[in-house]
Amino acid sequence: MAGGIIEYAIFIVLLPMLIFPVILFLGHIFNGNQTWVKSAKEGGLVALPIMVASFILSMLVIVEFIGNNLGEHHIGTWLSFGWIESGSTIEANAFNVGIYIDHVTVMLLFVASFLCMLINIFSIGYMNTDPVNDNRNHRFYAEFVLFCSGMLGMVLADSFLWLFIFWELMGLCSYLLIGFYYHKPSAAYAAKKAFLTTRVGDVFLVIGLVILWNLFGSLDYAVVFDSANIAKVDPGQLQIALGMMFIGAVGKSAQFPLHVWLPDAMEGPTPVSALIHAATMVNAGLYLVARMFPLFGAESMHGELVDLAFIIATIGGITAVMAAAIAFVQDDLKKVLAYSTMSQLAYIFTGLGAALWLANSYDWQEAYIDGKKNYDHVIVVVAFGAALFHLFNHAMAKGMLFMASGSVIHEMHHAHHDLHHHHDDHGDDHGDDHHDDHHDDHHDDFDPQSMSNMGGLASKMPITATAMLVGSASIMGLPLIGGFWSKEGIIANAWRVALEDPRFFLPASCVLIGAAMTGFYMSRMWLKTFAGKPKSEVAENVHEHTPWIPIPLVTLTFVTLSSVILAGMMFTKWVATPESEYVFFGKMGMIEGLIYEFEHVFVNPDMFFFVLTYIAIFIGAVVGPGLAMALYGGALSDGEKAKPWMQPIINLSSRVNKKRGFDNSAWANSGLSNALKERLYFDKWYDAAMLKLVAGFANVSAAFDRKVVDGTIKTIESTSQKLSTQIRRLTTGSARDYIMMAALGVLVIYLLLGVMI
Amino acid sequence: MIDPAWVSVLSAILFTIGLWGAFTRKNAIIVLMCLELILNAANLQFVAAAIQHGDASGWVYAIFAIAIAASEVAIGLAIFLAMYGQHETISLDDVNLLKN
Amino acid sequence: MAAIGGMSAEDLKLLAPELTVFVGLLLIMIVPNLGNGTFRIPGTSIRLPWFLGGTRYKFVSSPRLPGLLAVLTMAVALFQVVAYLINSNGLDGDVVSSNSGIEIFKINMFSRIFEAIFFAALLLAAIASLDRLPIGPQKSDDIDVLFNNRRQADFYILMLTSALGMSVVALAQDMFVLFVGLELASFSTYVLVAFHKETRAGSEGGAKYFIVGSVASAVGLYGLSMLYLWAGSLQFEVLAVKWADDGGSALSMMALGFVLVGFAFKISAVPFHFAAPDAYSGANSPVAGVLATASKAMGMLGLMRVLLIVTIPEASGGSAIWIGLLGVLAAITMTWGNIAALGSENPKRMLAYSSVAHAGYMLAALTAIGAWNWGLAEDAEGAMDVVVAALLFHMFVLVFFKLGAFLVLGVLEMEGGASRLSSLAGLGKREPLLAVGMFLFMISLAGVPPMAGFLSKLLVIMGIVEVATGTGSLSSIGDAHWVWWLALLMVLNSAISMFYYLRISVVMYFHEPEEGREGPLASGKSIRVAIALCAIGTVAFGLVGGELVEICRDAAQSLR
Amino acid sequence: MLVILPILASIFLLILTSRLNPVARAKFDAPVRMAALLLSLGMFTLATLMFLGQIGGVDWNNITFNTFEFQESYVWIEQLGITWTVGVDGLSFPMVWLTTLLLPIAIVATWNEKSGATYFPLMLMLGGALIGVFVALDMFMFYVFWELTLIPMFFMILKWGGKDRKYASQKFFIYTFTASVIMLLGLLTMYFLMDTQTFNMQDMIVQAKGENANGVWLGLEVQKVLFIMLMLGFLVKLPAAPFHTWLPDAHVQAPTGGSMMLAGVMLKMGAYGMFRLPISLFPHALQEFQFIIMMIGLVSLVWGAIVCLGQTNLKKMVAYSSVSHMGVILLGIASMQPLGWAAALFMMFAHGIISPMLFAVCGAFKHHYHSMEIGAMRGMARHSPWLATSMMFGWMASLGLPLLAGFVAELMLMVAYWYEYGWWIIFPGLVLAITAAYYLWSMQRTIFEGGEETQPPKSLHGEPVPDIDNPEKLAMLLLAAFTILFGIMPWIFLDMMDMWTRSAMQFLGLGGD
Repeated sequence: MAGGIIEYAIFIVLLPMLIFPVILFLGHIFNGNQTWVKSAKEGGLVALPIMVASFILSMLVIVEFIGNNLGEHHIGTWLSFGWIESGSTIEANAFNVGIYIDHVTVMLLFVASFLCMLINIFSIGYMNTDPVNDNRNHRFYAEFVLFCSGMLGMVLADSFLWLFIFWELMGLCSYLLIGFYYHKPSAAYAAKKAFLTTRVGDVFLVIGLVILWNLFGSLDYAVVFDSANIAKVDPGQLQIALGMMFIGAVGKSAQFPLHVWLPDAMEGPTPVSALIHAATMVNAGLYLVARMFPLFGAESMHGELVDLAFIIATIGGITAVMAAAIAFVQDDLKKVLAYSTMSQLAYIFTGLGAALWLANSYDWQEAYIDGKKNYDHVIVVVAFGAALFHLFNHAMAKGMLFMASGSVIHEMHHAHHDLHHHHDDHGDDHGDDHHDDHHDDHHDDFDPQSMSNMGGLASKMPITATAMLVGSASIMGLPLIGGFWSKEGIIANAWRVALEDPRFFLPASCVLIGAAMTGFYMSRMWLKTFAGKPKSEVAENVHEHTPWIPIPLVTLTFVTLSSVILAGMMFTKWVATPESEYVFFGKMGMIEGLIYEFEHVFVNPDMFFFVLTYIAIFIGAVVGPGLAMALYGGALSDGEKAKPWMQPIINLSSRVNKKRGFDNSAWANSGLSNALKERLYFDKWYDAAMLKLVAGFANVSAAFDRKVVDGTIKTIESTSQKLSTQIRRLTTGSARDYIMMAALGVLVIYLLLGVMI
Repeated sequence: MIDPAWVSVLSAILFTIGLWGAFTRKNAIIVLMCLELILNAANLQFVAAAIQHGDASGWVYAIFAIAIAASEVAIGLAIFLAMYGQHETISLDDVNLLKN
Repeated sequence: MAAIGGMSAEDLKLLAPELTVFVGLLLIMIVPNLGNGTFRIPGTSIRLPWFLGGTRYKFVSSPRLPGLLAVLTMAVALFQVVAYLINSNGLDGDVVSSNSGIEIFKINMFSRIFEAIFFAALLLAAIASLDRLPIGPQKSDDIDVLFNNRRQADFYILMLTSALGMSVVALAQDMFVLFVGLELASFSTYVLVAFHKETRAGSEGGAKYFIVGSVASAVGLYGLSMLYLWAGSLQFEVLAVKWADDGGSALSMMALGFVLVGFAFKISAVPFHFAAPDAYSGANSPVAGVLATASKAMGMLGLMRVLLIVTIPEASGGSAIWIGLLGVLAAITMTWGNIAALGSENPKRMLAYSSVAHAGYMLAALTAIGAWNWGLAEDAEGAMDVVVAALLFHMFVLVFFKLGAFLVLGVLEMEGGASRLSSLAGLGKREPLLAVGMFLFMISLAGVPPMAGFLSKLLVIMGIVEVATGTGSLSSIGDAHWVWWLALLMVLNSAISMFYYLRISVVMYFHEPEEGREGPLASGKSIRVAIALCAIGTVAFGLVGGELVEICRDAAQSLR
Repeated sequence: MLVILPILASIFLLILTSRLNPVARAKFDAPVRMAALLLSLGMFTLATLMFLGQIGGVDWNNITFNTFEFQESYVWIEQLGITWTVGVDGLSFPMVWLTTLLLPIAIVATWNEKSGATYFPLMLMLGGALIGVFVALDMFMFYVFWELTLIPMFFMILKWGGKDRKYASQKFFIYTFTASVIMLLGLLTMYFLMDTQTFNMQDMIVQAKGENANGVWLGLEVQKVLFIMLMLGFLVKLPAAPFHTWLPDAHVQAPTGGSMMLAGVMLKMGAYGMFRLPISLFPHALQEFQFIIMMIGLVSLVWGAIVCLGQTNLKKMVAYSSVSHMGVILLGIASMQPLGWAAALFMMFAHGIISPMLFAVCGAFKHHYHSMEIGAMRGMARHSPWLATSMMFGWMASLGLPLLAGFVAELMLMVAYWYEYGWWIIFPGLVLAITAAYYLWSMQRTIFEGGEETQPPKSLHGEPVPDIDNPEKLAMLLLAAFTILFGIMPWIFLDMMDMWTRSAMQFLGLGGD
């Protein structure tokens, strides 16, 4: 057991958790106090140091891990209990608590703590000028830190149980934050929907965990991942357990068919969308599936779990295409990003599915067999690494995209407010009276999130536009930027599996088509927002003003761009290799690293994969954006000029649009388009099912309970009351009748005595 | 001497008539008379049994029973009188204020 | 010592409580009539003061005097009885017999505990009636009508005669003596019920009670005559011997049936109970309370004498011949009573039906005794004692809560009637203590711990179950004696009874008082004292009923 | 001590105040309330000190089945062999502690209840009787206290209840009374079937064990019948479907303090009784009925949850959720695993902390908005943030959010349940989702929404909307704090429960091979 910094790793989780009540109560006490509002930013500045501390601590842990390979830290037993009857494999009788650190943990720990910190900074800029929630933002920060604690806890947990516990904690915070604008019915609805949908998945996750516990007698990674233990387990049961857990992941990561909550979740404040619904929480599902890797990779499970791997990949494939298609028609900036998130997560699922399939089918455990390099090993490592790398890239890029969109929305909102402010005669800006009037503004038709109100912002919001551009490029997989390094690996490996297992053609084709679709909708979004002429008065008056927002945007832009360095550091291999000898700054240098990457992804010895890879790159980077440009491209207004690195793109789009532009109204009015606008009717059907079936059934049940179950009792009561009246009617009041009854009684007595004798 | 069994039969007949009358007649006085019939049936039986068993206590019982019957009639008449005072009838069927 | 008639002075000593009652009776007759009346020696004009009649002395003309005398008498008698119960440790009683050797009275714990029940009930009723005797539901302004002490004297004389009659029943060792006592008590109660002859209800209730009751006792007497015809004696000892010899003959069975009818009326078992609700609602509340407790105990006593002494088989003889009959009667009675009480709108009638139900419980216990040596329980006689003791205990504590409930209604009667449930409305606000008392009586009647009613019902059920489980080795519950099902029926009936007992509480606490009946009730100090005594008894015997149980056990043993 | 003191005090206070006329009695409200609070706090301190080992120095985690601490025995009714025997073990002590905890909290939560001079003594009496049930080791004493709890509760519903209190209080009383008399008959029958007749539970259990060693004690048929009779009483109290309909009525009508005690502790009497009597005495019958108990539990669980979904009355919904949660206890019992039993015990405890909070919230809701309808009041988060927060917390705790007390029990149950019944686990799983559905649905319509300008409900008649007052806040905070405490550190009581269940299993010869 390693000592040192890992002893303190628990504070990464505890610090935010402990600050949660502090902010809540401080906020309650100082609500409306100017010092609190202005200087402490209603708690934002209380939360920030904590998040920074958490990040620093995380970095220390990460650095220590890379140096010394920390492993796990057992803190103690949480619950212990008796378990007399035991199956063959059950020995333990406790739930433990501890910290577990390996490559995957470290990767996600960095993502989580880094983004939490950045988004905290972003929120200070975004929330404090959020007029809707004057003096209520401490609630936001409190819930925010609690969420961070949940996320970090989930990452650091040393068992599936604690993973689940923090997972639920995140779910709660997600619920609270989506419903942050609680007074809006749509937000309330969205919050409920998010919690319920993920809850459905969670139920299965719990069942999966329970089955897993019954198989292993523990949920600790150390026990579950021990190949000696795995060898004792029945593969069929294990597959069921993992399948159940996967349903939980589907819910959390918004995959088909539990995806409906994510777009609605955009009702929350934008920092929340950025952090929870793009960068961190939705990755939890992926993380869970990635955590199953050792089980799939175990020798004793060889070939037994391929069905599950197929299911994972297929769910991913379907969602990828579906979400991308829906993203085509979305007008709301954040909704586009939401569907994009869904689609990209689906990519990762497909990648993980493929990697798990490979791990389960190949003899990959040894890196070298008889001194020769084991290519199976390399393939598996690259496949798994690609998926995780994409997770990393996507988190960074999507976090940034959301923040950028937040920036746009924020400024749009402000510009709108300013415009209207000129028309109104309200002098006081801060009074409560005004507060109420303010809401009237929101009731007008203006929607700061609608892309039809934007356009031409590239020159007005240069930082934002740049960040958006880089982020989009990363998602699309433009060469050398961000996702490029990981996406192709996913596609290639999906096809690799498809060649061996024909069922995989479905997900493999999906991700390939998805690449083109991604290119289209991301470009469409950027062009509609930043290129062309402003489509509304408001858009003309937009400009960036708070300093808090650009900081994270710039930072993340650089991180995204620096993927190439990570790729060079053989991130892919490092993150996926369970053996410890692969340390981060490997024996090979940067260039060698890149070569490694190329060697295994881009210069595939197999001709099929070689061609495939470049087709993918081509359709993703050229076909998709090209179509988007043809439809939505356009030059900026006269006199406006974007930054030099964006101007060529705008010009190009303008040219493509002029030359190749075509009318797509036939498509736009087609049934399919409408169906996509209606999100393929999933929400409608789910709502209908809930309202008609479940609610109907519940009402019938309640009525049944009242009328029949309770009614039985009441009937007994009323019947006996009636009987009572009947019986008392025999007491006629006439003494003659009484005597007659007595005489009859005498007869009865004799009858009975006679019977007795 | 008459067989005591016949006395028992007689008393049984008296008893039956008395009981029958008690719940078929409406007039309280007649019911009272029927009551006397029952009591007398008992007395007859006591006496007959005393003779049969050669035991004197039967006679004593009968005499006591006669006394009891007398006081019973006295009380009964008094109560019926009171009833008549209030209800102005001694028909048992018509006195049915209290019922159910 | 000189013997008076067949009785020695020793006997007189033994009969002290009864003699006390007798003396008290005489006193009530004489004392209120004391005055300056003179007696002229015939033929002369010399007038000798003989203190009867004439202008009555002031202190003797107090309307309270007869009541006080009666209370005093009853208290002294009760004290003597209780003292006997506490001090007596011998199980063999003392027999008072005639010169010819006929046993007349037997004084033992069994008879004494019944006397205690009678005296306690009558004492409480007497205390309750002390303040004044309501003439009827309508208030009368005529103070003379209300406080006429002659009328008071009549009332208490009747009470004391019924006490005397009841104690004769308790002591009797001869069926006929028992019957005479029964009639004495009955006649008194007939008149007591009809005491409100100025009201329609009073006279009607009295008439019905009288007519049905006397027919029943006449039938009983006819049964006695048949029994005498069969056995040649009405002595319990003789009868028991004869029964063991020739119990199954047609004559004896017929006799038994008729005799049962007589007693069944007294305990108001179905279908002989019909007059009871009418009588209860016609009589004033303390009297109704006496009917439901003392009078019922008297009937029960008769049943026990007949069924347990005469017709119980010896240990080897299996079950008594009548258990089937009694079981059916018990089941019908308790169910009928409870169901009838369910919907009753008149609290007094409701209590009457509840009293029918209690008769059913007691009959169930008796049935169990009939099965006492079923399955040759290891300690069959012990089991029998348990049930008998439970019965005694039940009847004893019943005095407190049943009578208490009637007395609460009595307080309301002073105000102008308690014949509707709504007359209880708002009692919780008007008279919190009275309402609490009523609530205690109600839940005690229903058998909720820790009230005496619970302990008594528990004992009864325990007794039944003990008998039913026999030796304690059953392979299934179906192997238990069927009286076990009576116990089940009994607990279910308790649950049903909860409905109407709670209804009273709900009315007291939930409903608004009727118009014109908002304020506190008329004071009625003495009746409140009686209610308080009842309440204390109800709670005390529930919490620490051990001593009483012990006494009841001894009494039960002395029955053997 | 803990039993008799509050009862005596309450009787004293009641008598003291009942002599006064209403006006003068009103003056006594405050002192009586204070006395009740101090007394209950004293009880809580005592229980806590007992737990901490300051009094008695007991090693709680090593109390095995059928051994008791703080055992005291006095003769009560000698002639019947009835004794006053008390003692606590790992099964009863958590419940005793819980009762002493809830009592002051309930008093605080209903600080401003009208007619306090009567109300608070009744509360004390209820608390005393409840503790009496839990500590009683004599069957007679157990039954006496069992019924005694009905009386104060009956009056609390009757006097302080809602509109239909008359019906509800009677139903409550009669329902539970009916079941308990049947139980009583079962107890008595058992009593006479024993070789050595005793009311002492401890001796009874030992005897049963001894007899069971040579075949089935009393014979299987008899055991089964007695088991049913005993269980019936406890099932109604629990309550399990289909005997549950008294609960919603009682809860909806009961005053807040009554509801808190009813849901918090009184329902647990049923579960406690099951463990203490039928299960401890008739393990063979338990094995026979294992599946049936499971089905009853499952039906309660699922049915309660579905009916919740169809409720529009906030308190009724919470009441049905209690039915649903109590089903979990039955499932735990039926799992026949020490873990499942421990889960059931912990569920009793956790629900005992959470549900009072739920009812406190409902009570505050009713108190402040004069309505119980879900949807009558929206946007609570704006004008009543405290109430909204409490509600959110309570609801979340009840739906089994991790790190709150309820989760531990549910998790343990699921583990044990899967082990015994496999895919039946779908149903409890389903219920987890349904539970979330009805809670969220109700929150959506109360805490959330309401537009930017909240419309106060019509029932307020245009008065300003108040948030909860300080005593209520205090009560909610305390409950929330304990919910978190036992969510994070369940071992505080779980260890002793676990020891109890494990040793019980061993002692009874169940489950272990």
